[in-house]
Amino acid sequence: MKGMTVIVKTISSWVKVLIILFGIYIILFGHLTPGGGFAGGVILASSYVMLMLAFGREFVQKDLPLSLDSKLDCLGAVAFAMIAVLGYVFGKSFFDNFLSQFGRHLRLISSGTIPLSNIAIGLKVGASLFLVIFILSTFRRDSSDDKQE
Amino acid sequence: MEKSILCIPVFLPLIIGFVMLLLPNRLSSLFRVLTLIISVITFVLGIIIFTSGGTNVTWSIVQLGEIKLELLLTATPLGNFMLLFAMGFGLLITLYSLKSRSLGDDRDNANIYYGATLLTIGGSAGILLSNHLLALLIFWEIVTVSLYLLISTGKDNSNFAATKSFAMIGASDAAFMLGVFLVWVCSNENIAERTLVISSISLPTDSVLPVIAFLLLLLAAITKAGAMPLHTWVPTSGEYAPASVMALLPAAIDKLLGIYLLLIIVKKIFIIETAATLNLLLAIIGAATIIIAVMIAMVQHNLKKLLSYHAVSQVGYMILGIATGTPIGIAGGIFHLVNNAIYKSCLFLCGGAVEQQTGTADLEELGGLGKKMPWTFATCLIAALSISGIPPFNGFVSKWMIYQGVIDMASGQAGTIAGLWPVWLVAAMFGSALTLASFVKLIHSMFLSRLPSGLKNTREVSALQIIPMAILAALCVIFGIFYSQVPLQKLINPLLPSLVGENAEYKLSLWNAGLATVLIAAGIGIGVLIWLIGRLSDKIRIVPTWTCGEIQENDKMIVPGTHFYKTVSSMDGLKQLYTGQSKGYFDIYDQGGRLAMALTGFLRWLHSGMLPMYLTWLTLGLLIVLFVVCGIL
Amino acid sequence: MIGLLPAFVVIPLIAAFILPLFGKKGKDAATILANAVILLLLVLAVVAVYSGKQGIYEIGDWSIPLGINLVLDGLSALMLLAIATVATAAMLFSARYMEQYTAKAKYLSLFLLMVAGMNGVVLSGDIFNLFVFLEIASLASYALVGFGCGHEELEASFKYMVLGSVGSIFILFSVGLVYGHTGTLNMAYISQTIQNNGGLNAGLTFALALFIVGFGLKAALVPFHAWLPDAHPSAPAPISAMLSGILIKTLGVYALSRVVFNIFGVSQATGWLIIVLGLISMIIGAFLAIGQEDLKRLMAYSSISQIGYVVLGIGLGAALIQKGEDKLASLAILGGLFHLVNHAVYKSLLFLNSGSIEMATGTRRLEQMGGLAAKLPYTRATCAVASASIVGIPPFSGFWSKLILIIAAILAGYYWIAAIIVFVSLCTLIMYLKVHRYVFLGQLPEKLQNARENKGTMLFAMAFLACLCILMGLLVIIPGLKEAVLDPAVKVLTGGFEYSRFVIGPGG
Amino acid sequence: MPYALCFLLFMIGLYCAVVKKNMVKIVIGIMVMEYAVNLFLIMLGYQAPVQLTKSEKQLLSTTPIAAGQGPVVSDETGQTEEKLSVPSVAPILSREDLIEDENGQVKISQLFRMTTVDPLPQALVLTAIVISLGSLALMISICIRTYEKYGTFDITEIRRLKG
Repeated sequence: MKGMTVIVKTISSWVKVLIILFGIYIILFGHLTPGGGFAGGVILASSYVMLMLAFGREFVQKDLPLSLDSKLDCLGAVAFAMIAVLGYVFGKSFFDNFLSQFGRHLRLISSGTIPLSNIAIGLKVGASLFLVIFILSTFRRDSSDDKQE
Repeated sequence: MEKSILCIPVFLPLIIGFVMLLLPNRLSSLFRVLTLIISVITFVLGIIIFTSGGTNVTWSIVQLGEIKLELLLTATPLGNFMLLFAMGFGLLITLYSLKSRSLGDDRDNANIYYGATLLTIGGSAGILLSNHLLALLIFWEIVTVSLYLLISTGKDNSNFAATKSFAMIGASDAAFMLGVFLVWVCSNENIAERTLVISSISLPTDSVLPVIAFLLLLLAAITKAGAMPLHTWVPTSGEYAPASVMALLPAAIDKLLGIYLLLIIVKKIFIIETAATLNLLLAIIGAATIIIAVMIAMVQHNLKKLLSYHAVSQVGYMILGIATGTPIGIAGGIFHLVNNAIYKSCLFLCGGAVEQQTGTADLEELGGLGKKMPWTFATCLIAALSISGIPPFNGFVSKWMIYQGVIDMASGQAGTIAGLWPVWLVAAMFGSALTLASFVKLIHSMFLSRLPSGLKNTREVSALQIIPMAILAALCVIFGIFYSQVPLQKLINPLLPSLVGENAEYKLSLWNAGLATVLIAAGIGIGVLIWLIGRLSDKIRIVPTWTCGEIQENDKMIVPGTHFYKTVSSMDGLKQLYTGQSKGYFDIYDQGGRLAMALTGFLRWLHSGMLPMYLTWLTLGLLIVLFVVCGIL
Repeated sequence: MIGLLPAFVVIPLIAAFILPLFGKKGKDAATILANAVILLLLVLAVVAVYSGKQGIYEIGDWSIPLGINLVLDGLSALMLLAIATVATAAMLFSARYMEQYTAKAKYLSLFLLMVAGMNGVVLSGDIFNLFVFLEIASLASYALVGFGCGHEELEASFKYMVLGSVGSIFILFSVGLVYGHTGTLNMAYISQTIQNNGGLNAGLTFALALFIVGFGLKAALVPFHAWLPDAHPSAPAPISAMLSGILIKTLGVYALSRVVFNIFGVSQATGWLIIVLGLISMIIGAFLAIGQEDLKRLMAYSSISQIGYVVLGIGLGAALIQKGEDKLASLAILGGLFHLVNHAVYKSLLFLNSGSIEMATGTRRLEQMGGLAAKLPYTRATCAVASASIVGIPPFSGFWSKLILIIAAILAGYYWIAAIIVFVSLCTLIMYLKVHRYVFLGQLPEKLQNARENKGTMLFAMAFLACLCILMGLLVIIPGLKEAVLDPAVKVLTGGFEYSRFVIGPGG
Repeated sequence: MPYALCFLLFMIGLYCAVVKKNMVKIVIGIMVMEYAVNLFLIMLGYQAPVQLTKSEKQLLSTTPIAAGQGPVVSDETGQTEEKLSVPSVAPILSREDLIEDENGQVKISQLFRMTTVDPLPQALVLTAIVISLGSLALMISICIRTYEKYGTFDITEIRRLKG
């Protein structure tokens, strides 16, 4: 895939940063404003999807290799589960909000583990959604069977 | 000790046999020794139980609702008697198979063969001793499974035979199970007092449920025993299974168990006298089995298949004897059961010996083996004469008793069954005659006739295999000559009161065996004398047959005994029946299979792989569920 | 024990996401890790059953009905044990078997996801979470069915997925209806609300019907079964074992009985509906199985037939509870649940056997095999044990559960149900005779002269399950075992609304 | 009435899944069903707008999340906020259900519940969407793989497995 015209490429490479920033914002402020890990993750993924459309798959591959992407995916999930387990270790039970005494209300640092979970979810969703779209786009008729019977 | 004497013959073989099934084949010599030891032990215990009786063993296994499953081992006279023979046959067959190579590749199947043999021994001991119908059912199924395992050790098509046997007997087991529970339901009005203990059930057969229960149990009994119309597994397995297996199970123990169950249901669980139709049904089954099976047997060319059809035919006598309901008839039936087990086992062992030494069981390929295998010939001849009911051998006595039972019945009771007594008598006697006819052919084709050149090197089987055959043949003679002193007085008469009540006296009409034997021996002696005189005169000239100068191969000159019987099978009327029979038109297994396959085919056609169709089912199912759940509520 | 409840879900979940990190090089390490996780689950499950503790776990320390809770009672403990047992065997088996596929780490990961999902379904005390976990398990199973990526695998996976998704949507719809009518998602509180309102209204009845269809589809009851004979044979053998052995029971039968007994409460109509569904499944599954020429397809149809037994027992229990015959009802449910556990063990063993056969011969067609008894002695022995169990040969486990079902039917006066049970049992006998006849007995074809048994973990897995088959027959005989393992589970179902009092506590 | 529309949408989806032969259309049908159910869930939580008095507006000026904080919450003044105790039934209150305390004031939690839509269905729908996203991705990828193998999207021609 060769990608689109120069205009599209240039603009999308600028906009990319903004979108990513916006995604990160949505993730980080998930506990204060509408949004959160899932929505932010989708936005993160969409930035790379846009790049993929503009520059072609190969370019994105260089930027974010599939193996790294799937590792990020797993890491997000593991991190989320780990936060739950940490609740058991430091608090009373699984998913216990053991950090809730830190920070102040309606500030960025508040709500204990919820922002942490949001970050993990954002990572997971962003990585896996991009993975899904990327993989779906690579299917082609007559592609050789990479899995054996 | 008193109690364990009943447990050991049941559980020792079962446990060891089961473990043996799971052990690798390499230990086959260990298996032989173990099987031998255990079968000796069980036989000895069988004798002890028979002579001294035993106490009861009760072990409550589990209580499911109101139904209690408990292991009740009780030594009843009938059970003891059957146990003695079952254990005896187990021992004999073990002896025979120690040396027999006929069970296919020994290395592959030793564990299954010997393990299943032990399971059979233990299972039949359990059936004969248990006094609880559910426990009996469990042992019954164990014997069924071991039959399957034993048949499957054979070569070639034994898989088909094993499958068919298991499927048919399994079907009858299913009927048995339903019957058992129906018996429980009928056993008492009051749920708390319902029971499955055999000795405390006595059901009149005057309403629908007990009759259905009776028929279901009858189905199980006659399938195991191999009577018409559920006999078809016997010939199929007879054709493909190893001879020793056939001698052990279908010929001996399965008959024993089937007839045992029949006796129990007819004489203990149900009061059958109140329903004459059931008795008539039994008699019809008996008579039909005798005639039809022997007619089929006559035209068989396969040694083992022929023997199997005879095994079926003989069951008819036993059932007929029991159906008469007279003491002498029942005694005759039981005696015939024992006799049949003896000579039929002997015949199967002889057949197995011949097949093992020659490699074929086709009568047309055999011949002239009398000189090569004299011991086999002698034992086979005795057994064949016994089965054909030739005095002074045992088959004659028991058949004679059954004839008498039929005649007694005519004078003793009224009803259709008694009124039809000539039919039963003719069937029994005609069947006996046809048996003789087919054994003449068998003996001729195997042992007399001309020796095919391919069998020149045939040798006699080893002594270990001859011993069981010889013992069985000797028993044929002993039971025939001293019928009154040994089997009837000592074994059968004592158990009659438990079956037909105190009034169990019967008179055996005149048949002086001693005199007859002397006369027959004298006749034979004179014949031998004449033959010797002829030899002495030395004027007989023996030359080869004149063949007009043509050199005829030996094999072309053989006249097998089978040819004559081809005329029977090509008679009009019979011919169609025979072809139908050989195509399996009368085989319930085949017909059932066809029906099931048609139904399956339709269902498979419905599952056409169309996703929209599946989704439609889903939607329709949803609608139905909705209507049911919402509509009724 | 109660404090460890989330471990049943979290441990496999974490492991499932760690495994792909190993990549292709760390295949062995991944295998070992996955096996260790499953073994750990087995230990935990045994402890859960053995300790006999029951209770609820409030996640995040949020009290119900605000928070999500996990509930461990007799039924859940039994299911946990069954899941862990089958998963242990299947996992051990895959250690060797899955070498023939390339993406083993992904397979292990999906496997663990499925286990996590099933454990979650069993433990969840919240109807929506039950749905979520059910979807996790289902999605993992869709992917695993299509794992081979051949023609048939993909086709089966697609059909499975379409039907399964429709079923899931029904369940979700039903969850929505229940929430709309009761205002809570906690199963105990739903049940309480229904009791307080004095029964079901039209909306809840509609929800119940949708639940029955949705869970019935997951349980592959006729006429919602069409996906099963495609999906189960197409999956790799250990996955077939998991699907047939435990997935249809957890997602279908467990969820169905939980919903019907503990949440909505039984009624004559639902009881008989379930009985009829069970009977139809038994008969049609059995007939279809007899005609099959494909080994695994035969076994799949037999699963439908066997799940019919389980459902029949449970439906009979429901109908009898409604009639007020509690003792009989508990007998019927005991039969159903015991059959469920038994079937989990022997059907998974049979599928593992089929995997072993397929690996040795390279085919699943019955007519292309024969005489393998000599070549695969251990497979044959274990297969014989499993077949004997499924057919119901006396000392083996299957006999006892069928016996209990028959006795329950007889005692309840439904002789025709007993007759059908016996008849289907006979059909089962015939289909497994067919398997043995074509696979193990008879002539060895030329092509298969070099067939070799696979030793090692595969053999060990099969032997493990075969031993269980034999030992489980003792479960009813040896006093004390039944009381410890099966009776608590039965009590949960016969207790009906006791569940809500148990979860909410005496004060609620 | 909206529920009926929702049901209609569900039926359209079911019809599409049952009748259409193209695999992709079947997937679309299933997704339509899925969204019909999601719509239904969202509508469950719908709350008609309520007119509030000024004092009530004041009371609700804090963010909903702060008001609905969990068990251990302390606000800036260090006082413990009242716990939001939700009864098991009917989370949404109407004005008739309000209980005033001795000062003639309604509690904040009651007000909150009166003025906001039920948030739980939204959480459910979010979860359901995530799940349907996963199953959609899997379904589509299997569709594509199947197309690679069979060369067709017609489900009636993809029937190697039958009988």
